[in-house]
Amino acid sequence: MKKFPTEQLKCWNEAKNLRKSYYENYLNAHEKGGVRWAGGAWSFSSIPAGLGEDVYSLTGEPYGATIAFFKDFTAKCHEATEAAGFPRTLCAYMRNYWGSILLDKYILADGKVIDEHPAPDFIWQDHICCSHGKWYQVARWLEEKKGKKVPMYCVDVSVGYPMDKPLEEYKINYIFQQLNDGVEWLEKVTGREYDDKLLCEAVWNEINATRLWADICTLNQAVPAPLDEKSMYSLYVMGTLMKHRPECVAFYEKLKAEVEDRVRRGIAAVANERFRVITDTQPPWGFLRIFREMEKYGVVSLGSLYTYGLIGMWKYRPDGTWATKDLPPRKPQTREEALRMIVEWTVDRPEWAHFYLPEAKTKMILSIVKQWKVDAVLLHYNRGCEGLSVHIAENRHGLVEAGVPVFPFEGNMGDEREFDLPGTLARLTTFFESMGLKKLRE
Amino acid sequence: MITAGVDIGAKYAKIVLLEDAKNILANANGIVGFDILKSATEVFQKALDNTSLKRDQIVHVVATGMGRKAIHMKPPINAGEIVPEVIADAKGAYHLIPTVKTVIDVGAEEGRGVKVGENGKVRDFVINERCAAGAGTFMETMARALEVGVEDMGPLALKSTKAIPMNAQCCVFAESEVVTLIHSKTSKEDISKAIHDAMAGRIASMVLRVGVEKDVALIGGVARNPGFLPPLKKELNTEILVPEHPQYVGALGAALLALEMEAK
Amino acid sequence: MSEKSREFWRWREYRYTMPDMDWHDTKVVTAGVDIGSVGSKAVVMLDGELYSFAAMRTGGESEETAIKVMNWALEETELKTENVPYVVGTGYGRVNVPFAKRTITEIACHARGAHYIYGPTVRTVLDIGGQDCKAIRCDEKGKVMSFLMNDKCAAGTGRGLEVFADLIRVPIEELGKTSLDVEDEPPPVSNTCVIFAKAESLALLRQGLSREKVAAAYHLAMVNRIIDLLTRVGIEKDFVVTGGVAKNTGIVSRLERNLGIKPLEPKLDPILAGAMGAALFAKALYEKEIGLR
Amino acid sequence: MVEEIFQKFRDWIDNRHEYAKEWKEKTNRKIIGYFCTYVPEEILYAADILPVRILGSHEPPTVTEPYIFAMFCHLCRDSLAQGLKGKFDYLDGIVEGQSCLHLRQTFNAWRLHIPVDYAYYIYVPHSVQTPHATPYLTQELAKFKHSLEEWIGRKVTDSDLDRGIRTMNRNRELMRKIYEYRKLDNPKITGLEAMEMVLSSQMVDKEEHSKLVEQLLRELPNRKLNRNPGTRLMIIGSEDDDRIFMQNVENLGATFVIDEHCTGSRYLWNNVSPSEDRLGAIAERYVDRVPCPSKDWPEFTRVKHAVNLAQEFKAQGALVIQNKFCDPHGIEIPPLKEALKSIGVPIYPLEFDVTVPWGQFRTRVEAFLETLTGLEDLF
Ligand SMILES: Nc1ncnc2c1ncn2[C@@H]1O[C@H](COP(=O)(O)OP(=O)(O)O)[C@@H](O)[C@H]1O
Ligand SMILES: Nc1ncnc2c1ncn2[C@@H]1O[C@H](COP(=O)(O)OP(=O)(O)O)[C@@H](O)[C@H]1O
Ligand code: SF4
Ligand code: SF4
Ligand code: SF4
Repeated sequence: MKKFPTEQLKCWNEAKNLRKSYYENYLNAHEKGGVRWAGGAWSFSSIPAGLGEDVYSLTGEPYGATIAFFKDFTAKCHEATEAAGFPRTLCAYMRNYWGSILLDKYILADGKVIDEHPAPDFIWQDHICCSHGKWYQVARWLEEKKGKKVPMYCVDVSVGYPMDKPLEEYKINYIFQQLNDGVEWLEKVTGREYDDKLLCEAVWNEINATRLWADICTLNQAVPAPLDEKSMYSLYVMGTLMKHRPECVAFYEKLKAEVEDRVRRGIAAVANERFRVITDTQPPWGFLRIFREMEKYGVVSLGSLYTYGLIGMWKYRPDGTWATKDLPPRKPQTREEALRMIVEWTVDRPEWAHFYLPEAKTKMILSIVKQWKVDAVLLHYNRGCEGLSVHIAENRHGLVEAGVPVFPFEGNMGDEREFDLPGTLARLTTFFESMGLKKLRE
Repeated sequence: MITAGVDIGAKYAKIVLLEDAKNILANANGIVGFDILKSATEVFQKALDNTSLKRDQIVHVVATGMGRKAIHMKPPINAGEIVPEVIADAKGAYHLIPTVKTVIDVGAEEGRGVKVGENGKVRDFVINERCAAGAGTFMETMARALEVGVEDMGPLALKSTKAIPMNAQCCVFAESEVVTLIHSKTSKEDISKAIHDAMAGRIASMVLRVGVEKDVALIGGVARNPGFLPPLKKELNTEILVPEHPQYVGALGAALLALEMEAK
Repeated sequence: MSEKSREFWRWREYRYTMPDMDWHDTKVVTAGVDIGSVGSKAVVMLDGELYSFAAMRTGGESEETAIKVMNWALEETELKTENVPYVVGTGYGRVNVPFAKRTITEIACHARGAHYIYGPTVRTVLDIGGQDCKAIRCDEKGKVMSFLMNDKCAAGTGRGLEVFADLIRVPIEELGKTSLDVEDEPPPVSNTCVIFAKAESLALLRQGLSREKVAAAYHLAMVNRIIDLLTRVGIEKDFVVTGGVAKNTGIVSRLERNLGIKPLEPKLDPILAGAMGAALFAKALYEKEIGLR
Repeated sequence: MVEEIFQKFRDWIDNRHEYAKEWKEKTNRKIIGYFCTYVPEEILYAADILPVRILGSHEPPTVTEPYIFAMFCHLCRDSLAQGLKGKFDYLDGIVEGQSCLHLRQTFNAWRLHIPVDYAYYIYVPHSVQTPHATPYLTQELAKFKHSLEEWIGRKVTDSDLDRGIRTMNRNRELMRKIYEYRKLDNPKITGLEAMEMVLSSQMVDKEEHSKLVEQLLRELPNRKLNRNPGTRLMIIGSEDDDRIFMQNVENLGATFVIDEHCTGSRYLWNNVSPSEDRLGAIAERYVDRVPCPSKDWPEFTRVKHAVNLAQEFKAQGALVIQNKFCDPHGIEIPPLKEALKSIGVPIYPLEFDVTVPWGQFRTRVEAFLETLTGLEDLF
């Protein structure tokens, strides 16, 4: 059996540290006179950047995932939200997040739990999934019960997806106008003066960071794959936390160079690579072990439309292949230009396509299957996230029709009560065996 | 060449002794007790006794089913290989019905749907997750609530033409719904039909995930229940074939795989 | 019965009449009949004092069961059902008590019964019966303020315990004690589904875990689910447990340990709480009917 | 006569598909199915198309597994099941007005797997609390109108739109007047009857329906309902067409005096204020109407509306119907509970699925009613 050389990622620790200080910076923002805000990982984070260099955010989904990673704390969060009367079928990240407020505790990236949940100075969110706006509306309601008034602004982006032709101007305009009002709103609620130059910087950073991530994902087309999905989870997260910040751009530049080097030298993520899969939607965070189990069969997961397309920005080339989206002709110079640019950049985020058109997502997954030389797709029917699970059965359908082997499994990215590890592993290994694979070692 | 297939399910162990992919020399089954290896050995011995064969005349044994690991490389059976149920199911069903494209296997605790490809290979499959409400145990629990034997459930159901929906999704609550139905003086025939309908609905919705392509075969212990077939046909809107000894199909598949492995 | 075919889930049925009470010199005789999904209970009261009772398993026909359990409760009393002027039916089969003048839900009856058994300080009543589990908050008068019931999944109910008792071959009455016979608590079984939990327990037994350990793992999982329900309704002292499962020490003492709140000790058989509550309602309603209040 | 009218509503619901087929035969016009009450029926009426609402049938939907993962609400699964089973085979097209993801999924599955001639998704804004929503929706509606015109092959004129607006306004207004009779100490209609009136209005030609409601309005004052109203209940939730549940609860000694459902009051509460800019006026109505919780942020305006309704209609308690897996409504239960509690109206939530286990629910509902009446304060 052929074995590829492997190596630890060199920038691994830097990734860890960046993530660690992100949560600390938010916590300690006030000590240095800074501002802190909360919102989703998809919110237009470059807009609040115009308030100054000392503005720190806490994005809800990665925070919810961090909670999910520490099972004792998650259990307490769920208990608290259920005690408050919320149904347990709701978005698991959202329930984790509310639980943290209800318990009045804050968890850091390393699992350290701190007393008192640091309330944001304002909420800056956008809305595409049923839960986005409601998530923070309730967060705000919960804060208010604790005596903290948190103003909230939420931008509606659910105007459709530009599949074959660009969105109509009035749709872009609707989002643009909301952002434009949002700038004034930010000034009002923080009492700060808004700096358009910082905005332009942030928008440009975001565009670069999201292109870089697509470049990095593209490198995984190599055989053997230089990265596996489990590691990518720790790397793409930078984009969900601070896609608009210079640190993010710098880190992705470094990472890209390292991965290019790995490809040149034939360094593999999984030494036994002989079967390549991709997944879909967030994994059950408390059970990343499944990836280790997969390796025992020589299976490497190269990523997913989720890890590639949530942060990475892509386009179709005329020949039908999928590639990094083109850089706009020049850096924005004015507020208007910056806002329009970021709206136009964002509306075709791949991870938004499936909300509207199942065909669009199937097409993207098929592109990945082809270009990344994928043997099978593991679809996580994720009970914790209706947003990413919407239309997933249609995607399965589309893939099967295209002749791609698919393994669907049920779980929940943030509520371990809904994930059956032994059962899933048993079915997963059955799947691998039905694909003619055998376990390599115990 | 004689091979054997052993299918150790959640409830029953089934054994098929096979000669050259043609002759089934013997089959036997028995309850899986606390000690899996012991139960399996007993059933295995029963099969041997039916033929006057000895263990060492059997060239290769392949095991499948939930308890397959317990006899993997363990004497006296010494199963040389273990395979998941869906692979054995597909193989066995394909052997009996070469035109089969979809196999539905309903056992004591698991229901499975398998799409069969060329030469009896698995193309796609689905197994029920989390809730036992769509398998044989469900029927057994309901039989107990009705105070009838599980073999009587099917014949009872066939006598009824009423459609009473069962609301509860859970085995145990369904039991209480059955109790409520008894309280409201619904006949055992109608209740039994309602139970079969509910179970067929659950199995159908699971199988539909992989899609139904003709020919369709129903195997596993529950296939012996004559009351289960009509509602399943109706739900899936298709003809369904049931081989003669549906409970042994997995074991037969294992024996066939044993032969293939030897041939290589 | 041979050991092999013994049904470990069958709990003992019983009846009792207070020896030193006489119905001839009472004003009001009332009864409460609680037809649960698993257990049927009848309680006869003389002027609001517990006089006679019976508890048996619910059969296939609940009307028949209601008649049977009532007759049994009256067996040594020379009373006939016709001599009891007001009977309240409660429980899952409450509409099937043919001689009941009125039905009241088991929620109100358990709160009322708990108030009777434990006194006016009771604020949280947890009723764990055969097929559901109810957390009830009540006031000093025994009036229900709010309540929650578990749903959909039968994990965490008496019936689940019965299935389990059969599996590990320990009589249901001793199951709780067996589960406490461990040095340290194993992790709970992970499947909440009764059927799969059974399979999981079997796998644990096959791995060589002792019966006690497996019982502990099962009880713990059940207690965790009950605590989920309790936290949702909000738990306040005094806290009491009623219903048949209140007699399972493995459940009750784990509740105490994991909640940090000790349930009050019952003075009367907690499986009767619902029927007692019904008999008390019967008394009040009867007195109102005949103009006594 | 009144009873006959209610019977007619009932018949319309029970025979909705036959009605639609006959209507089509008779008029030779098109029928469009819609999923959510955010579809502006005004425009469809203007185009001489009959809009009918697609709802489920409360049979366990096994046929949807291949298309919708089972963690989505039963309405969306059950609706699709009806389509897959061919119950709506008379539809010429389907239209959805954006609300929740659940129904969007149904729309897309329908578009992909059930033959229809026309499928259109209107991106109704979610941010109905911003001033930009109305102008945006106006343009979105213009695009929809244009697409309809291409499909039917004729222009929809201003006077067509006026007619559409009139038809819808009149029907809503009439039904609102009927609702007034639910405020009485002894309401003149039961909750079930009110539900059947509104449900049927979503299934038949509004002109025909309005005629009947008008007649009902004339005769209702003389109606004497021979029943004790018992406890005055409110029912709150998303879509709810479970008539058996309504009936069962009302048989336990209670009357639903008001609802907050999109198959009830939420559907008919607001009218279009006619103006020169017809599409603008329609857009305004859909932006300003009592919102679906999926669009109701950052302020909880629907919760406030529910509180007003409870007060106006003197509800003693409220049952909250939570369709399992429905996120928008589920999220609002605690704030709703708090707000209603503050005016002395306790709530009890019940989780609904395709079918309702009445056995289990009965105990809960009865016990809830017992807590409201205090069991005549016997102790
Ligand atoms: N004649 C029959 N009628 C009804 N059910 C039957 C009959 N024979 C077997 N079964 C059911 O089939 C199930 C066992 O099927 P089997 O495929 O052997 O399961 P497993 O492999 O999981 O042990 C049991 O639940 C049993 O009740
Ligand atoms: N002596 C006992 N020891 C332990 N558990 C018992 C005992 N008697 C009954 N039980 C438990 O109580 C349950 C029945 O409780 P009960 O309150 O009668 O339920 P229900 O009213 O819902 O029918 C049984 O399922 C059993 O688990
Ligand atoms: S359901 Fe999914 S997409 Fe929606 S808010 Fe939650 S994590 Fe995000
Ligand atoms: S619902 Fe019932 S059968 Fe299903 S998981 Fe729960 S206990 Fe098991
Ligand atoms: S019940 Fe909820 S999720 Fe379902 S269609 Fe209605 S709003 Fe959407």
